[in-house]
Amino acid sequence: MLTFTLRRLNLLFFTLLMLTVVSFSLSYLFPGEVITNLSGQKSPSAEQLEQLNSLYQMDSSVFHQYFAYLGQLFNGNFGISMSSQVPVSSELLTYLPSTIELCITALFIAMFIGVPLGFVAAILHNKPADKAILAFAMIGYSIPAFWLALILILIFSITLSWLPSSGQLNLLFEIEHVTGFKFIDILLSDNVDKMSAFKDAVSHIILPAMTVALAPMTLFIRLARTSMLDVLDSNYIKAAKAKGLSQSAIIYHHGIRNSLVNIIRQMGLYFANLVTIAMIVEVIFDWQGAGSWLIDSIYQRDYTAIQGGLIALAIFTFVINIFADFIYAALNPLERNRKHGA
Amino acid sequence: MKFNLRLITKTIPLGLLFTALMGCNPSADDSVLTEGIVYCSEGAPSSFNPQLITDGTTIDATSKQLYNRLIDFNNTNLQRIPALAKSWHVTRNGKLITFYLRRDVSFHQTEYFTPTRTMNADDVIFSFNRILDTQNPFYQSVDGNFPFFQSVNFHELVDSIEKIDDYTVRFKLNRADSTFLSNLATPFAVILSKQYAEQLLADSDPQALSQLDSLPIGTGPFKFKQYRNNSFIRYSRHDDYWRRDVEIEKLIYNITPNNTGRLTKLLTHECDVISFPIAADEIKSRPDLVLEEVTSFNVAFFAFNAQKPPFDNPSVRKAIAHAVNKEAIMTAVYGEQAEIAESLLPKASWAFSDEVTTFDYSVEKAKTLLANAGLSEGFSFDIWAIPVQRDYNPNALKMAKLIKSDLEAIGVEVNIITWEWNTFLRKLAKGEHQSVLIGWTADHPDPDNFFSPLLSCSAMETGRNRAFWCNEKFDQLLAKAYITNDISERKKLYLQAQNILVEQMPLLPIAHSKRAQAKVAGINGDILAAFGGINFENVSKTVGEN
Amino acid sequence: MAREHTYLEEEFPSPILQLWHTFKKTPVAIIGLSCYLFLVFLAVFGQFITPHSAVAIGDSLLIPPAWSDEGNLSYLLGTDDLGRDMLSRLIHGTSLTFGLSFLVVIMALVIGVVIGSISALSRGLKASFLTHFLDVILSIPSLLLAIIIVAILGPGLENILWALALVSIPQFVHVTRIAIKEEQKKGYVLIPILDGASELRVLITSIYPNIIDKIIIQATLAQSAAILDIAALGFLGLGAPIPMPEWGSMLATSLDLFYIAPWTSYFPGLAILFSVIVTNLVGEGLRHSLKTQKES
Amino acid sequence: MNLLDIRNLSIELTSSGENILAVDRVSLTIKEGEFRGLVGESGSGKSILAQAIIGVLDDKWTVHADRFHWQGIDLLRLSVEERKQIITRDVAMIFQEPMSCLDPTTNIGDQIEEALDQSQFSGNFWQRAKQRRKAAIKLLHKVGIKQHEQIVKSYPHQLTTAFCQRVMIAIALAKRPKLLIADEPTASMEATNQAQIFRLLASLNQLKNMSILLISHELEKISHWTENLTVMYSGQFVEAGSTEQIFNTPFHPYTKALMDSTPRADKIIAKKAKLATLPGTIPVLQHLPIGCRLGPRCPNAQKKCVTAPQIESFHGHQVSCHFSHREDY
Repeated sequence: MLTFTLRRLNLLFFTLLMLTVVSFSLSYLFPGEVITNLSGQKSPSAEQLEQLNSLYQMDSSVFHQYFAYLGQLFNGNFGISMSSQVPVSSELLTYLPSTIELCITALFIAMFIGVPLGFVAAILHNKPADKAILAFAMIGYSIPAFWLALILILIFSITLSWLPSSGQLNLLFEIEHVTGFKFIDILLSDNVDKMSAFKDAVSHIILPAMTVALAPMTLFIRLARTSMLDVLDSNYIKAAKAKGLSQSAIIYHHGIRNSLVNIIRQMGLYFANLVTIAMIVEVIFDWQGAGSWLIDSIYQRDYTAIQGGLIALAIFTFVINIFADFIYAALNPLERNRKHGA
Repeated sequence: MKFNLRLITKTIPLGLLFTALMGCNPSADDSVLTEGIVYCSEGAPSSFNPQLITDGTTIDATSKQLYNRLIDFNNTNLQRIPALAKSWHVTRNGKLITFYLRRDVSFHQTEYFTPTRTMNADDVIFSFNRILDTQNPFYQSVDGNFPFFQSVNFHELVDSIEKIDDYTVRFKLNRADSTFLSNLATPFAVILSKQYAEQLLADSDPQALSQLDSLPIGTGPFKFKQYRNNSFIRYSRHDDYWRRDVEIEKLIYNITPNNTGRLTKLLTHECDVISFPIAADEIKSRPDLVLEEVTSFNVAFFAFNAQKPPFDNPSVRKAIAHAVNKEAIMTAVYGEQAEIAESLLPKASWAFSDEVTTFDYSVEKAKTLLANAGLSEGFSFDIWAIPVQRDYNPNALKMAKLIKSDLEAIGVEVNIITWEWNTFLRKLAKGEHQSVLIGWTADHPDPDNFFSPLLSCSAMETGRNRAFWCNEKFDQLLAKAYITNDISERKKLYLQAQNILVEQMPLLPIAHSKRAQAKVAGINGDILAAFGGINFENVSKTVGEN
Repeated sequence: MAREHTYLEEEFPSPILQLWHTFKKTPVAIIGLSCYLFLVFLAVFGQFITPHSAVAIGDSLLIPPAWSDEGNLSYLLGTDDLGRDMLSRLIHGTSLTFGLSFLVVIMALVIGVVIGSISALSRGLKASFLTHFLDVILSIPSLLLAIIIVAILGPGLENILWALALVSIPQFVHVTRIAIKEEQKKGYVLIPILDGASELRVLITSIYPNIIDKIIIQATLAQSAAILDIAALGFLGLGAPIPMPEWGSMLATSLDLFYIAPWTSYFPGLAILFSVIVTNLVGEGLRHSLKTQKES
Repeated sequence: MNLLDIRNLSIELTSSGENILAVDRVSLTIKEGEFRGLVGESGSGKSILAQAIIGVLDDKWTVHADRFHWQGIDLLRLSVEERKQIITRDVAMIFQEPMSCLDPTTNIGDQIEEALDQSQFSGNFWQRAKQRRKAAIKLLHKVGIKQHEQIVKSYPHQLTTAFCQRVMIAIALAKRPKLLIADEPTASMEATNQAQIFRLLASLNQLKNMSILLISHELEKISHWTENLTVMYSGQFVEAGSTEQIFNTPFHPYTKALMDSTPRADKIIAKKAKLATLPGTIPVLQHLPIGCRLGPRCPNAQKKCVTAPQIESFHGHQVSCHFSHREDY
C-alpha cells in the first residue's frame, strides 16, 4: 500500500508541476504585460510595481521567475482578479465549493443510476430491456448539456413547477458562508429552519445535477454493462454456477464487486468530462460556482482568474482521479498485495 | 474491504429514497419565503452610494431602498413633496433656500455601525459638503467623482451650506436656479450619516474610507446586509423607519443579467418581481403574473445634423419628418411599450401642453416640401443607429430599416450606419453624422431637462446637441424659464420653445417608451416610479392561491 | 497430402475490409452511416442548396414552422427574429459545426498518431515523461482547455479549429500508443524485425493496418465530442462570429426568444443532437463489428 | 447401479445464423465409485460435454439427449430449476486453469464457505460464521493444505496454480458430491504437481467412494489412474471400455492410431522409424464432415462412413465404427 501511495503522490507532484508550468507560461501567452498577468494588478503605482517585480523576480531569468511564481502559489497567492481586484484565492474559496458540491452530487447520481442500469442491461443481455437501456445511453450521451438544461427547465420548472430553475438556495434563506458547501453550511447554521432550508437546497440541486450527470451516467451504463458482461463470461462465474449458487447470489457476491472494480478504475477519467459539463451547466442554472466564475473571467479577459481557475479545477479533477485510484486499490486485492503464501 | 462494498450497496437505495422524498417538495409554504421579496435585477450596482454614479441599475438598487433625500417627487403628479425636510423656504430672489428637517429620523443600525443619535443638520451638511468641499477626506477618497452633481454645475451653483440650528439648514446659491430643488429630489442627492463617516475616519486603516460607499448607512426603509459580487444583494427591514412601517422583512436583489433567465425565474416564482421583462404577451397570458408599466421620462428621437447639407435647410428636415411613419415604428419596434411622441416632453410632464403644434405623417406634404427645396428628384443620406439597447429604444437598427423603407416613398435613399458603442459616441460628439437615431432619459421631471441639455447652443459645444442646431430665440426662452419660479409662466415659455422646434425641426421626437416590470400576483403596492428608480417601501406580499 | 488443405479454404481479407463486412450486417449502423454521409454532403454543398440566405436579414419575422397554423410553406422551419429562414441557417450551419468537427478530427488524428507512434517507439525517460504529460493533459477538462486556448487566441472559427484539435490530440496519442504497444507484443511483428526490417517499416507495413480500426473508432468518438465542444463554445459566445449560423451560437441567440418563438431554440438543439447521435451510431457500429470479429 | 446414464447427447451451438453440432450423440455412463477417464484431442467436445452435464453452458448452446438419468431419476422430465438443484447437489466440477475459476476479489476462505451447505450450521450468525470457517479449514486439510490460516485470508493471485486447484477441489468437496468431474485439472502444471493432484483424486475415489470423471487429452497420463476410459473425436463418441481393453485391444481406428502414436516401453519401435500418425488435423467446427467425422483422415474409411455408425458393445467394450479392428484381435 505504501508504494502504491508513493506512486500516486509522485504522479500528483508531477502533475502539479506540469500544471504550474502551463499556468506560468500562460502569463507569457496572454496579451498584455507579464507582471500584470501574473499578479492581476491592473494599474500598479511605481512603488507597487517595484514590489511586484521583486516578488516575482521579474529581472532574473525565466527559471527564477517560475520558481518565484511557484513560491507565491505555495503561499496561496494566486494574484488578484483583474476585474474585481479581489484575491483570486478568496474568490476560489467562495466559488469552488459549490462546484465541488455539484460535481460530486452529479457523480453520485451518475453512478447510482448508471451502474445499476448497466448491470441490468448486462444481466438481460440482448433482451429488449438491454436494447432500450443502450438506446437511452446513446441518446443521453449525444444530448448537448446546455440544450438539455433548457428542456429540463421548461419541463420541470415552468410546466410542472416542481423544481426551481436557478441558484443553489432560495436567497431568502440566510445561510452564512462557512465552508462554502451549501449543505454543510445549512447544517452548521442556527438562524433558520434547517429542515426547510435543506429541502430547498436539495430541490435546487436536482436539475443541474441531473443535467451534469446524464452524459457520465450513460458512460457508466456502458462501462458497467461491458464490465458485467466480461465478468459473467468469466470462468469463476461458471465455477460459482457449478457450486450451485443461485443467479442472484452469483451476481451479488461475485458479479457486482468484480465489475465495480473495473468501473471505479475508469471513474476518474470520466470525471474531467463531468467537470466540463458542470462548467456550462453552472452558467445556465445560475449556479455560483467556479465554472461560471471562470467563464465570466474569460468574458472579462481576467487572466489571473483564468490561471487560478485552471489550476483549481485541474487539481480538483486530479484529486478525484487519485481518490478513485485508492478506492480501486481498496476494492481490488490484485492492486494492493504482492504474492505470498504458497 | 468487503465492508466498503456493502456500505456502498446499502447506501444506494437509501440515497435514492432520500432524494425522492426531498426532491418533489416545492418549498412554497415556508414562513421564511413569505416574509421577503426577491427582485431580479438586470445588473449589479457599481456602488452603494448613488452620489457616485449615474446608471439606472445602481439607482434602482440603492437610492430609494437605503437612503432618503430632503425632497421626494410625488409618484402621481410629480410634484415635490417633503421627505427628510419637513418643509422648505425659498427667498424671493431664489438664492437662499432653508430646509426644516424632520426630528425623528434614525439611521440604520447594522453589524458595522450603531448610531447614537437621530439625523440632524450635521448629516445634511456632511452629505453635500462631501461633494462640494475638495478638502473633505471623503471627497478625496473617490477623487471628486460625482458625475451627476458635476453635470448640473453644483459647485458653481452652491456658495455655502449653513447650519442654522440642529434641524435647520440653509443653502446659499450664487444665482437663482429653478431646477435646484428638483436636483435635490433626484436619486443622487441622498443623505448620509456624519457619525458613520467619523467612525470610519477614526479607523486606522486607510481603506476604511471607501466603506462609506461600499458598506452603506442611510435612513431608508431597508438596511444593507450582504452583497455577493455579481450575484445578490441582501437587505433587511429598517425597523425604525420614519415614514411608515415597512411590511416586508427582507429584500433580495437577485442579479440576473440574462433576459430569459429573469423571465424564467419569474415564471417559476423564484423572483417576485423582475426588471425589464421580455415576452410581454407570455406574461400577460398568465393569471399568476402582473405586467406593470409606467411612462418613463424619456424620448427617442431622429436628429438631423443642421450643420451638414442638405439638413441645413429646415424644409428638408421637415420633409423627412413628415415622411416618417411613427405608427408603424410603434408596432414593429416597441410593441405596446411606448406611446407616440408628439413633442419632446412626455405627457406626464407638468409642462406638457395639448396646444403644442403636432406634426403629421404625410407623404404629400413631404414631397411638396422637398420640391420646394429643389430636391424633388430625391437624394441620399446616412442614418446612424445606436448599436445598443436602451430603454427609450429597444432596437434602433430595426427602426432605421423601417425609416429607410418609409423614405423610399418620397424618393430619398438611406444608408444605415452603425459603429461600436464607444466609437459611435465619440464620432457623434464630433458631429460626423448626417442624422442619428438616439434618445434621452431625464434625470428629473423638470421640463428644462428635456431642452437645455439637448438643443441649447452650449450643448452644441459639448456635442450633446445631436442636431448641432443653435437658435437664439429658443435659448432665450429657455433661460427665461430657468430663472422663473412661476409654473404657469414657465409652461407658456416651454410651449413657445416647442413650437419653435416644430417650425425648425432639428429633431423628430418618435416615442416616449414605458418602463415595464413584471411581478407575481401577490405583490401589492407600487414599486415603479417615473423617476429615481424603483421603491419597495410600500410593498407588501400576500401569499396567495399558488 | 492435398487433403490437408480441405479445411483452410477460408479467405482472410484485410482487417479494415473485414470490419466493413461485419459492419454492413447491422442495419442501425448502416442507417447511421447514411445519415452521416448526408451530413457530410450538407457540410460540403449545403451553402449552395439553401432555399434562402442564411445570414441576410428578411422581412418576415418569427414565422412559426410550416406545420403550425401561422406557418408559411416557404419557410419550412420558420424564421427567427430577424426574418432569417431557420432551415437555411441550419443547413448552412452543418458546414460550421459538423464540418469543422470533421477537420478538427483529421488534424488531431494525423498529429496524434505521429506523436503516439514516436512515444510508443521511444523508451526510458522520454517515454515516461510523455506518459506523465499525457496524464496531466487528460486530467484537465478538455473544454476548459479549449476555452483557455480560445481565450489566448481570441474567438473565431480558425482558432476554435486549432484549440479543439490541440485538445483532442492527447486522446489519439494515448490510443495509438497503447495499440502499438499491444501489437508489438504479438509474434507476427517479431518476424519482420528478425528479418532485419527497420522499426519504421514494421510500423507502416505491419502494425498500422492492424490498428487502423481502433484509430477510426477513436476518431468517431473524438468527432462526437468535437461537435459538442464546438456547439458549447458557440453557446458560450466564444465560437463562431455572431451572424454565422453555427448551431451552438444559434441556440444561444435564440434564448431571448425561448418563450416567444420556441422553435428557434428547438431546432438547433435537435440538429446538434442528430449529428452527435449519427456520429456515435457509426462509431458504435464499428466497435460492435470489431467485437463480433474478435469473438468469432 | 449407474450413477449417470446419458444416451445420445447432442450439443448445438447457435451463432451467427448457423447451427453447429459441437457434440454429436455421445453416450456416457458412470457407475458409483467409478474412476472414468474421458479422452480426446483438444476441441473434441470433452469440456463442453462436462459443462453440459453440470449445466453451466450459456444461452448460445442447446443440449438434447435421448436419455439423461441421474441415479435413476429422469432429469429430462424435470424443470430446469429442479434439474439444476439435483445436479449441483450431487455433482461437483473442477476446471482447468483453477486460477481463473476463483473470484479474484474474494479471499479463499469466503469462497470455500460459500459452497458449504448452509443447513448444517445453527445458532446466531456469528456462531455460524465460526462454524463455517471451521468447516472450510477442515476441507482445506482434506485436500492436503496445512497452512490454512494463511490460505483462507489469501486471494487467488497470491497462490500457485496447484494450490488453487487444491482449493477448487476443496470447494468441490464442500457439497460432498457423489460425482466429481475434473476437466483437465492439471493443465499447465508441473509434473510433480500433476501427480499430487491425481493422487488426491484417486484417494478421494478410493476412500470416499466418490465417482470421478477425469477429462484429459493425454491418454497416457491418466491411464494409470482410471478404471474405465471413454474416447471422443471431434464431438463424436469413439470408443469406451475398461482401461485395459482400450489399451490392449483398441477397436476403433482412431484409438488405435492414438495408441500407435504414443511411444511405450513395451512396444518395440525400429530405430529412426516414424511414429504412426493420422494424416491431417482435427476439423474446425465450421467445416465438419458428415457421418463419421474421422472419415477424411481414417485409413479404414469407405463410402459407408458418410453415415454415422451405430454403437456396438462387446463385453462392455463399446465402439462406434463401421470398420472396427475388433476382428484383428
